Amino acid sequence: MDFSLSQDDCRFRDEVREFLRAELPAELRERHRQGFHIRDDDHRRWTQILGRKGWVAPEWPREHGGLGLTPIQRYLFDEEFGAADAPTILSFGRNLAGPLIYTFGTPEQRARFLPPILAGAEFWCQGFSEPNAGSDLASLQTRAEPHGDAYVLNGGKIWTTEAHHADFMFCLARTSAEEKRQNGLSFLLVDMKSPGITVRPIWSIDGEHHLNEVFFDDVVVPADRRVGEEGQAWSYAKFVLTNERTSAAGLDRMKAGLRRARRLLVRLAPGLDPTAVTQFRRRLAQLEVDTIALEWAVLRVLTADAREMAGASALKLRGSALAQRVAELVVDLLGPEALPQFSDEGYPHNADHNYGFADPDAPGAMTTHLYRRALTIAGGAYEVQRGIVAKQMFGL
Amino acid sequence: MDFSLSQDDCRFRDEVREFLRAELPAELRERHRQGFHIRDDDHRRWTQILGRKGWVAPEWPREHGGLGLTPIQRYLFDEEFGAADAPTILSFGRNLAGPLIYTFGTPEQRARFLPPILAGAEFWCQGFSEPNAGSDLASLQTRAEPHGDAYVLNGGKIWTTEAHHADFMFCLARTSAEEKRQNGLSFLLVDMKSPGITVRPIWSIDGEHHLNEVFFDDVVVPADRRVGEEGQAWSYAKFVLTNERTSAAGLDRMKAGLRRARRLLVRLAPGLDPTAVTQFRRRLAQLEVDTIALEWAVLRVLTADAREMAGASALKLRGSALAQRVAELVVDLLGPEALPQFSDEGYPHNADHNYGFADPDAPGAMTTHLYRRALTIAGGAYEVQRGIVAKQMFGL
Amino acid sequence: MNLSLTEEQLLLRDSARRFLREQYSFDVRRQRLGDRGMGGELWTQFANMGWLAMSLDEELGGSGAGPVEIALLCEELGRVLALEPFVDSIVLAGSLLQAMPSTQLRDDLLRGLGAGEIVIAVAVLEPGARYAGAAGGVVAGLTSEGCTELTGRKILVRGGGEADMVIVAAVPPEGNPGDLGLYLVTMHGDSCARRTYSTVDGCEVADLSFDRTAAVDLAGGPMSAAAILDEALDRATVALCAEAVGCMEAVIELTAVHLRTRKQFGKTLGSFQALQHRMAEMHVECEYARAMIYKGLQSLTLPADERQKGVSAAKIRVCQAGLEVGAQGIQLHGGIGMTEEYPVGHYYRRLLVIEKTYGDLAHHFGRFEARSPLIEAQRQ
Amino acid sequence: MNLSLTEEQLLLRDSARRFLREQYSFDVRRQRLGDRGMGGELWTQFANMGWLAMSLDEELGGSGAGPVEIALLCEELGRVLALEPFVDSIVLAGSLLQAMPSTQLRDDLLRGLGAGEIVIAVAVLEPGARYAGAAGGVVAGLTSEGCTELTGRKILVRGGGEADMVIVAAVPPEGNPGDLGLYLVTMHGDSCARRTYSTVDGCEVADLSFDRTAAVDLAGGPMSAAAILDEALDRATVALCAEAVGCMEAVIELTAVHLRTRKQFGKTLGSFQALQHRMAEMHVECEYARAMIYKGLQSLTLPADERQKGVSAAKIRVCQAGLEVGAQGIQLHGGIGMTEEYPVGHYYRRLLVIEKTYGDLAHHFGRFEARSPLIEAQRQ
Repeated sequence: MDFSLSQDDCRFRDEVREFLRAELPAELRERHRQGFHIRDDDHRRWTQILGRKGWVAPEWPREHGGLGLTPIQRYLFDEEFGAADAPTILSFGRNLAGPLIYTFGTPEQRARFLPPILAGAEFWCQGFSEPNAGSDLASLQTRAEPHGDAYVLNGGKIWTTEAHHADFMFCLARTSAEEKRQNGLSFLLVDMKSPGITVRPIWSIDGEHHLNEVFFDDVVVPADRRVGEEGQAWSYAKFVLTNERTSAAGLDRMKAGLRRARRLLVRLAPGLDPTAVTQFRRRLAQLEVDTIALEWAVLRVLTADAREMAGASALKLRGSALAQRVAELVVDLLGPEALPQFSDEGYPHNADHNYGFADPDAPGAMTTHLYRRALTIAGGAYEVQRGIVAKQMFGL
Repeated sequence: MDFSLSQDDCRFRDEVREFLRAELPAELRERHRQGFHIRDDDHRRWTQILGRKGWVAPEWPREHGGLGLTPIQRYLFDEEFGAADAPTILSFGRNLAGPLIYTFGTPEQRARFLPPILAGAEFWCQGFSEPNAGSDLASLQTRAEPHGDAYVLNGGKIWTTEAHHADFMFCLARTSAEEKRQNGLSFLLVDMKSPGITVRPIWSIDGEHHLNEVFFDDVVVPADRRVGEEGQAWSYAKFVLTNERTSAAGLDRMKAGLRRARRLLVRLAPGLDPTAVTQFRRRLAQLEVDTIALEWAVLRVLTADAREMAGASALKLRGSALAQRVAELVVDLLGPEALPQFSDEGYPHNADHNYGFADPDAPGAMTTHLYRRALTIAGGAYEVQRGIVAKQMFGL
Repeated sequence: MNLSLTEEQLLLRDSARRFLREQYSFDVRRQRLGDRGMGGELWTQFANMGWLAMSLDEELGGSGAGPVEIALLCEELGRVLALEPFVDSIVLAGSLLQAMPSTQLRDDLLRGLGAGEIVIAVAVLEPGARYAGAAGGVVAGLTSEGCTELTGRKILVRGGGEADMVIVAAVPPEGNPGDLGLYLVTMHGDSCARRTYSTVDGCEVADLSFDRTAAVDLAGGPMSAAAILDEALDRATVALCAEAVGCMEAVIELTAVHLRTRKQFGKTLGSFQALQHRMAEMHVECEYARAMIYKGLQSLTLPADERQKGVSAAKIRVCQAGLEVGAQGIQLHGGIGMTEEYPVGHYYRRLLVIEKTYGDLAHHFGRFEARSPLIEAQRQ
Repeated sequence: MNLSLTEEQLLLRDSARRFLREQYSFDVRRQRLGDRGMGGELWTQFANMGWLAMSLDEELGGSGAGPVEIALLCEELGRVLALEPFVDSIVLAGSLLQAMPSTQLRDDLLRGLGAGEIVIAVAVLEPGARYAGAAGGVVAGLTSEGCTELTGRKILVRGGGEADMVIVAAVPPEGNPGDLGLYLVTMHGDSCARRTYSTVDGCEVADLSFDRTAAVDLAGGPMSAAAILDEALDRATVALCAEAVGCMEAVIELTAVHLRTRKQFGKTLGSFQALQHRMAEMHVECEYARAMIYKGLQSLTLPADERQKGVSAAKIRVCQAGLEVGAQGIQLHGGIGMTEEYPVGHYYRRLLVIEKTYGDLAHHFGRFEARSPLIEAQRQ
């Protein structure tokens, strides 16, 4: 057992830190620190900056254009992003589409799709959930019928984050009507500019537009855009999702939230009732302790033979609830000044929306709190994760 | 809507208060205040004191020997007992056997059994749970087979509180093998001195003996000791249990616990870290607030047409968990000094066990904490109560 | 003691529920989110229903109803998420004025308020002062002619955007921060700069900047202005708690329907035991919140110290239940619960705002504890 | 960084688990609850297994193992609820002595400790002083000949009933309450009055009353006695946390078996979703507690401030998990879980005692917060 970082790892960490200090645009940092989602143009710009350094997906294997980071290096890389309030790259290309394609795709698919992800030139969205499926992916109904050298796609997806900005979707579709449930699903790489695709915005309760409903109406997808074998997508999806299990913990998000809460508490303490300070301090301490536990659970998954652990589910269960509690603490620290509907678009550029009274930490705090309600729903609801743990660990 | 007490009610309350001040033996009060269970001899003595005043079951109808208290008067009566640290009368005779017998029993049964309950001359235990039934009473298997003018009882009961002291048991037994589940059960009044009854003590985790296993081996119960009709006991049991729904809240127990916690916190505060005082104070405040909510939920059930409320279950769910949290707070306030295994028998009479160092509030605190784990198990476990609420309120 | 509702009270509740169900559907509300403001048709209808004058004496055009009736109505307003500032403008402003000695001005204001002819807002909060009403953010001064004028800024004034009058808590002339007076400002073009915006629940609020703005000192009765404000806020708090219970009821109803109809993994959601239990917990939470409304109402009949303690206890327990029920409502709905187009998230946001209105949990815990000091417990 | 166990560590864990499973069944333990004390056969076997000397240097008869090996062993001791005061007598007393400069006395004590030939207890707690080790309850004085003697009372001394030696924290001669020295008392007939009793987990403790009892001052190295005690307590705390994780594992195992076999309402308990989810939560809690053992072990390699903060964080999180897992274990067992004859309640009681040993939650939260003061957060 070794608790220290190797010299190589320290050097790498310092390099990331220095790069972010030098290259992260200040206004992007500030928006991210406030808790607003990254805007599409900012995301493209930032991804391209990282692309030039080769750091869009540094954990990818070298033969596919990554740096082949060790798990602990990737952990350090992400940690530095969090500490610098640097937006992370959206995971759809980096963590899902990329690994899917380099693991199961053809050489042609790799050549076509991997470089633009790494360069920040093309962006992806994920086509999993459907209106009648929720957490039950096995009941997907979007159909892809073979038609000559192509599939014809009909049906729809829902809760599709960033579909309105994405260039491609990796889409789970039913290619066989005979087989039931999880069998008969295939992965298709769908060009979002294809005729027959309609993207309808879904405004969420934070007052923002991240989510979409996507409709397929006779969308033609060339057969060579199918990843791997027909009908095998369920196992590919499980592999890919497992691959990013430690990011389900959302450790960097948590640490950034704790820094924000601490900063606020320090600043507000003089004006607060002393017992309130003591109470907030204790809530913060509890969350700090819980975050340390999450961090060491992640480190254990990364570096130890932790076969007993129901991996992703355990991390996601605690990580998602913890992120909600951190966001709630920030809002509670702000008190009534957290209540205005701060406009994402308006802040901080539009003076008309720049509420003069507001605490400098107020914008984005409530938005974050509200949007994080989704953390225990999306990607397999809390209830589903508990069921997975009970089944994996105890056969119940 | 009227929030005040009538003059009659105030007078009655004052009378109870004065009686308890004058008649409650000091050492009994002290033992009860510490949280130890009442001893059998103390219980008999105290019940007889109350019996002389006619106050063993003052809420019983006048024609059956009670005072016919209104619900709010009964509430005040119990409240005064709590406030005076007076042990309450065990509920088996007062709340269960008595109402069962005066509602469904024959005139002969009433004449035979009610007066000794009211005089504190005979005590009862409840024969519901069985080794393989737990919270699922419908699966009871103890059989009572008709044999001439009697039933022959075979089987056994478990978790039978005070069976080792009781004179009689009201026992749910299966009188028909043909009917399934809740049908075919009858109520028998079983003399605990009957040949064929064996009582085995079950020591519980607080180091005490309250619980027992009771075995029936060809126990003869005269047919005229069956209450009501054969096979109808399930509906009688439900009626009787509903009858005491507000006592499931355990309000007086909670208030006594809060007084104890407050007393401790006041006394210990000077020696504690100020942040610890603030934290304990907040835990106490939360419990005080929750107890107020419980109290007004009880008052609502008692005096309003609260048909929406899933009555007993809602009160029991919150009341039991709250009582656990109160006991835990008392233990936490005591810190390491709560840890010794204080002997019930030894305290405070046996100097050898009178740990010189201990905080005067320490004995009984841990015992109470441990025994209260049973509150969310006994009488329909927490999980069962939630199921009842979901079914009653939402048909789920 | 009797906690049953009278026939009249049941009638009020049922007629309010029927009216609002018909007139204030979720679609109507969504439209109103667009065209902000309360001066419209619905406010007039509220007046016609007699709601605005409800608690006024008969000679002021009211029916002399009390806090129980107010709570019943507020629960129904919560059930439909009404955007109108009923609690702020009618309960809070009304209670303030009613607590003052009768004068021509006061009686005219109350009559106008009850008739829906004038809108009165109450300005308490100041930047960086949390819930303190007179932290020094607005101070009153005297002109050389002896007239009162206000200078400073108030924030998050519900209904402040279109109020005709605003009652402002401020530090009195020569006073220190913490000293509190109540002042009436008539709003017109140059009274003060006002900026309106909405809070996350879609309700409209305003920031008001006074700069030597003419005002009328409302003090002068046997009670201090601070005591008047404190009691009026307690009345408003109980009404707000009732509104929260209405929100919770609506969330529970929506969620139960969802669980009964929505299928997943081949079964209705309602057949999953874990979700049944969650539903049961939501119901029980709401029942305890409802019990706390009774405690709050009873507290309004008690002396100040006991009143404050009881109302804070009610606010704490109701808001804790509200946050839990609202969050679970979203959780049990899954994705749809996260959307703007579905009601459950709107209820959650309203419950979030309610928790931070008239004092948040931290504030009320502090207030509760201060009124229940740590001294050796005596038999009450 | 690498959190995998080495082959040797796995071997240690497996052999300990096998040995204890065979030698320390629940029935054996129940017998031992009757005939109290650790001087018996099992303690000798612990010595023969090399456990008592494990962390000593080779020249003292040990194998130079570190906190990781100690934690592995303690987890196994927790799994069987071993009654022996391994953590107090070996980890705490051993660490205290090891931190002191080598002298003949110290080396002899360590050798004897490791061989199981002498039993050493550590006396820290005083009546009414919570976790303070030198609140003034025991003070050291000097005789006219310059010899040290102790007067006062210590409580809840684990293993104190049969200890040959006791290391006592006390206020030094001429010191003030809070100043701390460490003193060695050799126990014989008239050293001090000792009264033994058990805590609710069945472990034996003693109160010790000193009255001008002869003692040896153990100070004298570069570290202060307070710093030595603090670090030794942190080592013992991490070991105790590992014991707690062993308890939790055992509770979870028992509960899973119960859910798989016990039937109610015509189905096995394990088929009820609500209970499955509870079981999942217990597992996840235990996994996070286990993660905190790694944090605790890492903290022991850090400078004092960081060590204290990390160990307190570990103690907090592990104990919170332990109380939750223990209570749920009883709940899921139902009635049988409440009985003395079934193991799950014994685990719960041990977990309760662990929470209040070497500082309870309140103590460690205070310590954690004090080492992470509220100043503007800097990039670490």
